[in-house]
Amino acid sequence: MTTEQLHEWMKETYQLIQDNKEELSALDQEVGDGDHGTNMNRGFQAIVEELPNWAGESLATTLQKIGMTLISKVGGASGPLLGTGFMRLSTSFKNEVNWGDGLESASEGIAKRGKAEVGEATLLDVWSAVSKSVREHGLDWNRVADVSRDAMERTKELEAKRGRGALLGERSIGHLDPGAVSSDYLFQALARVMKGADDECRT
Amino acid sequence: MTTEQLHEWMKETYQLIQDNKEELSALDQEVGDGDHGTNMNRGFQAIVEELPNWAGESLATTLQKIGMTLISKVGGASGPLLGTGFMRLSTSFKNEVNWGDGLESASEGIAKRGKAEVGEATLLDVWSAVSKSVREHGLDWNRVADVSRDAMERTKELEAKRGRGALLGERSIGHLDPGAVSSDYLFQALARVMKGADDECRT
Amino acid sequence: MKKLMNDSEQIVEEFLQGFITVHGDSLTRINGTNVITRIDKVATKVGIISGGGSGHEPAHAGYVGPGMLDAAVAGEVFTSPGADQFLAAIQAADSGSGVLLVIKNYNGDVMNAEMAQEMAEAEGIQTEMIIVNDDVAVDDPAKRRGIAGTVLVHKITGAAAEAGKSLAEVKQLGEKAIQKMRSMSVALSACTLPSSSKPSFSLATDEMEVGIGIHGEQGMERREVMRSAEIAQLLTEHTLEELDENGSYVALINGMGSTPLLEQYVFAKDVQEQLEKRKVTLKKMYVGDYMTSLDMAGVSLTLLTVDDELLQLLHARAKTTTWTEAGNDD
Amino acid sequence: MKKLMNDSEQIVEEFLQGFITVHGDSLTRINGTNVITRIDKVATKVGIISGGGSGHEPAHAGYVGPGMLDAAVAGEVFTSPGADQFLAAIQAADSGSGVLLVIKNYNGDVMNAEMAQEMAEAEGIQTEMIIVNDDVAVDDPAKRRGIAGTVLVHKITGAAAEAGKSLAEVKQLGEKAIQKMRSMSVALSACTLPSSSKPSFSLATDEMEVGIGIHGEQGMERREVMRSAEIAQLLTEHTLEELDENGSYVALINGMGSTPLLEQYVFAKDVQEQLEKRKVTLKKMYVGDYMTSLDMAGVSLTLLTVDDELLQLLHARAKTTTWTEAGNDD
Ligand SMILES: Nc1ncnc2c1ncn2[C@@H]1O[C@H](COP(=O)(O)OP(=O)(O)O)[C@@H](O)[C@H]1O
Ligand SMILES: Nc1ncnc2c1ncn2[C@@H]1O[C@H](COP(=O)(O)OP(=O)(O)O)[C@@H](O)[C@H]1O
Ligand SMILES: [Mg+2]
Ligand SMILES: [Mg+2]
Ligand SMILES: [Mg+2]
Ligand SMILES: [Mg+2]
Repeated sequence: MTTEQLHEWMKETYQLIQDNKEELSALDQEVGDGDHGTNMNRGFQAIVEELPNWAGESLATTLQKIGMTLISKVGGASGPLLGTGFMRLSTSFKNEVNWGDGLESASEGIAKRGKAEVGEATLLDVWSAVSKSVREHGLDWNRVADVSRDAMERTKELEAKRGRGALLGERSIGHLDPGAVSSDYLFQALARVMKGADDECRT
Repeated sequence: MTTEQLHEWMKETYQLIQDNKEELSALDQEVGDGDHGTNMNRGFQAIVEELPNWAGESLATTLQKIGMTLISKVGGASGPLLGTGFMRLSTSFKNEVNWGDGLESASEGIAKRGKAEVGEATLLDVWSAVSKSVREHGLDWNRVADVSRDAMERTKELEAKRGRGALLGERSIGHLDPGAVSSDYLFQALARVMKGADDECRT
Repeated sequence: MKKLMNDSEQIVEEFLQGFITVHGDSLTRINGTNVITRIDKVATKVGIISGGGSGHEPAHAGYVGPGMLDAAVAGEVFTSPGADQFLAAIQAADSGSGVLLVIKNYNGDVMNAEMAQEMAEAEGIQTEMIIVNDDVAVDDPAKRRGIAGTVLVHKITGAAAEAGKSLAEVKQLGEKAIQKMRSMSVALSACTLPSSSKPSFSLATDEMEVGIGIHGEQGMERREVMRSAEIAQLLTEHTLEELDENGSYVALINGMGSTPLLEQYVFAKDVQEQLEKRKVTLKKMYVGDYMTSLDMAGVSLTLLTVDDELLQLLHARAKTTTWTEAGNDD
Repeated sequence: MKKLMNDSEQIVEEFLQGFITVHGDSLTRINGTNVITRIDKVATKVGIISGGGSGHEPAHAGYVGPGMLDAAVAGEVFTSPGADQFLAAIQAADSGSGVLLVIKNYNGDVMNAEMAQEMAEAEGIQTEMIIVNDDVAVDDPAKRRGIAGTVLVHKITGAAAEAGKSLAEVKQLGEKAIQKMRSMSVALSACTLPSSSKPSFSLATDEMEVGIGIHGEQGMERREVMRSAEIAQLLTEHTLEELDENGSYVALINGMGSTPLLEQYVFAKDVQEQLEKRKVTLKKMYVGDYMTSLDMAGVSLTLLTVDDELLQLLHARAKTTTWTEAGNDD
């Protein structure tokens, strides 16, 4: 991934979040406190606004700045979790861009920060599924998009065990996890950007 | 008037107020703060409950206790005004029951306490009209009832100059004054009780 | 609007019982009345009393204590207490130096307080009354209502009495404050009386009422809801109009009941900016629910022109359940 | 619900500006952050900080001052502040004796505070954290939310720190209070987020929600609205269940935002009667809006088992914009 692609990734993600802000908050109103869309929008807006200032920075430094911005601007539960994910990517990509290692480290960081496990109907489910898929099947961006979507959709059938949704117990079943939905946007955007790059290379 | 008739007067008045409590408050909501029905009901309920304890008392003492109860229990603006009216009746009836003198003194007391004049769309309009009619035409209870009703109805066309209605200025025109309506109940009840007595005497 | 209560007719009675349950260490209720008074009555000082209808809590019981009121009377909701209640408060507050009645300008309050004064004079208790009419939403000063500014008058007269001033002096200070003080309110939503299930008036979702009274009495105009900064401009203009342009001010921002503190402080910032724009010196700002209208949403602004004398009285030591001030010796 | 504001996205920023406009004589905002801290930093004492999402005012900024918090962080409405904000508060509160973080048990608050702790440790600042989870509406103690009882923990740890106790001792006292404290709430109406025009949930006119969270999170059950005395019984039963039956108690009755004081004191009386019926000793009751949920109508009850040590800390001197206590030397 080039820093240009990273910038693209952030812009595409912001676009998806902006377009679906109300829906994310509505989902969060069902299982949480109704601010997830606002939180994510605030965070990615700040990132996209900062991008020009980060123009000359390395990939690792940019990822680190993205992580810090998410921690600082998103707040709530999703801020420290996504922030940790990007900080871990940054550390991992310092020497070499290896998505398998980077996503695994990010997922582990999120799990540790959230004291969460896979299957608890959180954004971790999406990160972890993508990480596993890349580890097992390599960088197939179409597969990444599918795997991400599947993991996101599966949170509907699961009982939430972390975050505010956990307070609902079984009543959380039947609701998509808002954090899983926004993380899916992140990977849909990543897949699109990286696929575009692949296509360009192929031509 | 006998003390029995006075007791009857109070009970009939309470009945009218109780039946029209919501309406009195609704009228007060239009020009004031919406509590006139509750206030009057609280006061006359207390009087009717006390009546048995006042059984042996003279007319003047009973009127005085009624006045004190109104002052204490009705509160608001109508309490001290009606209380003053009954205190004045009490003083006036100490030696002789002269309705002309009594009602005049009561009206004057109300005007003084309220710093009010006739025609300002308050309960004084009703008291004063009745007082004048008795002075001019003697104890014709049918006339008392008519005069009271007319005075009450006229408050609809007048601009309120005292009480909360005065805050509305011209906007108070078109609304009955709640205090005038409840004082009309008082005189309708009085006329009915006294007419009944007259009829009994005639048979 | 649902209410946390048992019986609308007993709500004031139960409030008073609760109030004494909670604050019985320093306050007491005079038997058979709705009067709250201090346990530690001061031997010789002018007594200060206030009161009126309930539904404005913490007014008035919340201001009883050293440095403010000696007694407060609670009427039924939005209904002036009877003269006998005011009399009981006067008796409780009197220690031989006379009693000042701080009364808001409503016909009922004034009449009942006047009757109580007459009864007290008959008992040989010296009394004086000052009538607060700070609400500039009403044009005619004689008809102007007393609203949140009343609390500043409690503080000023209470401090003056505590400092040992005479009845005449305390009265004069209270009148000075009243003359130099103006208030005005807006409502964003109506209040609901405990005895009723409907709101006392109705505002459309995009409407507000400018110049509302603390009992939901109609205001100056009903108009499209404005932003906080615009409301601050409107209220600042109206309240400043009759006050000294070059004076120093104290501002009291009063929540009407269900306006969150979060919003009240936003409004405080907007008021400060308005005053700054007009080059007015702001000495002190108070923000909070000082005189409410049950669950009404809205806010009032009170501006008081202060000199060193008034400022010192405002800052003087006070210890009530709502307003505490460490004083200058702290 | 109409809001007194200018821009929902700027409401916390403007609140903080207003807060400092009003209380700038004793409090200050750390540049570039949402941290409110004391101007007169104490040279050596354990620092106490708290914070979380906004919309709970006067929590948390209202509790900053001598005898309570050294700094408070304000997140966006109902959203935990980021770790960098908590770090700034820790830095502001540290005077070399370490800093205690009083955190309510929400995933976001805990995670951000933990990250801040890690950052602070890297800077050589010693920190400890206590997690308040007083809400018995949730069965699993690990998932229990922190609600109004948190304010009592501010008071107790704040007083202990002021008295010169070590970080370990202050932490231990805070944990003792948390162990001995339970709370529960009811909502009569929902709150509306500034960014939204609809209420966060909806209750029919005859419904109430038992066990509501301070962000409008679903409670235990939705049922027909009850009288104050019945609600008092329900909440007393639930909160007492896990506490010492023969203990002495302090009760905190907390208005959720738009419940008038008039009603809160009625409820206080009803709670007192419930405790009396159970022969429980009530040492002290606090009533008021301590930790709100924007404009939600409702109330929470907190019961804390106290011994002489905790009671003395509760009564110790404090001077914040919301909670002042003259202390024992007054
Ligand atoms: N402990 C946790 N571990 C993993 N993910 C979590 C955890 N707590 C919350 N989340 C995720 O965060 C999302 C909620 O984020 P957000 O609404 O922004 O924060 P908050 O819950 O503080 O309001 C949830 O949908 C869930 O995916
Ligand atoms: N100054 C006054 N003089 C004469 N009547 C008055 C005066 N003020 C009020 N009233 C009467 O009192 C009535 C209102 O009584 P009520 O609603 O019980 O008291 P309040 O206005 O204090 O709520 C008015 O309708 C009017 O008739
Ligand atoms: Mg959320
Ligand atoms: Mg009325
Ligand atoms: Mg009234
Ligand atoms: Mg949140």
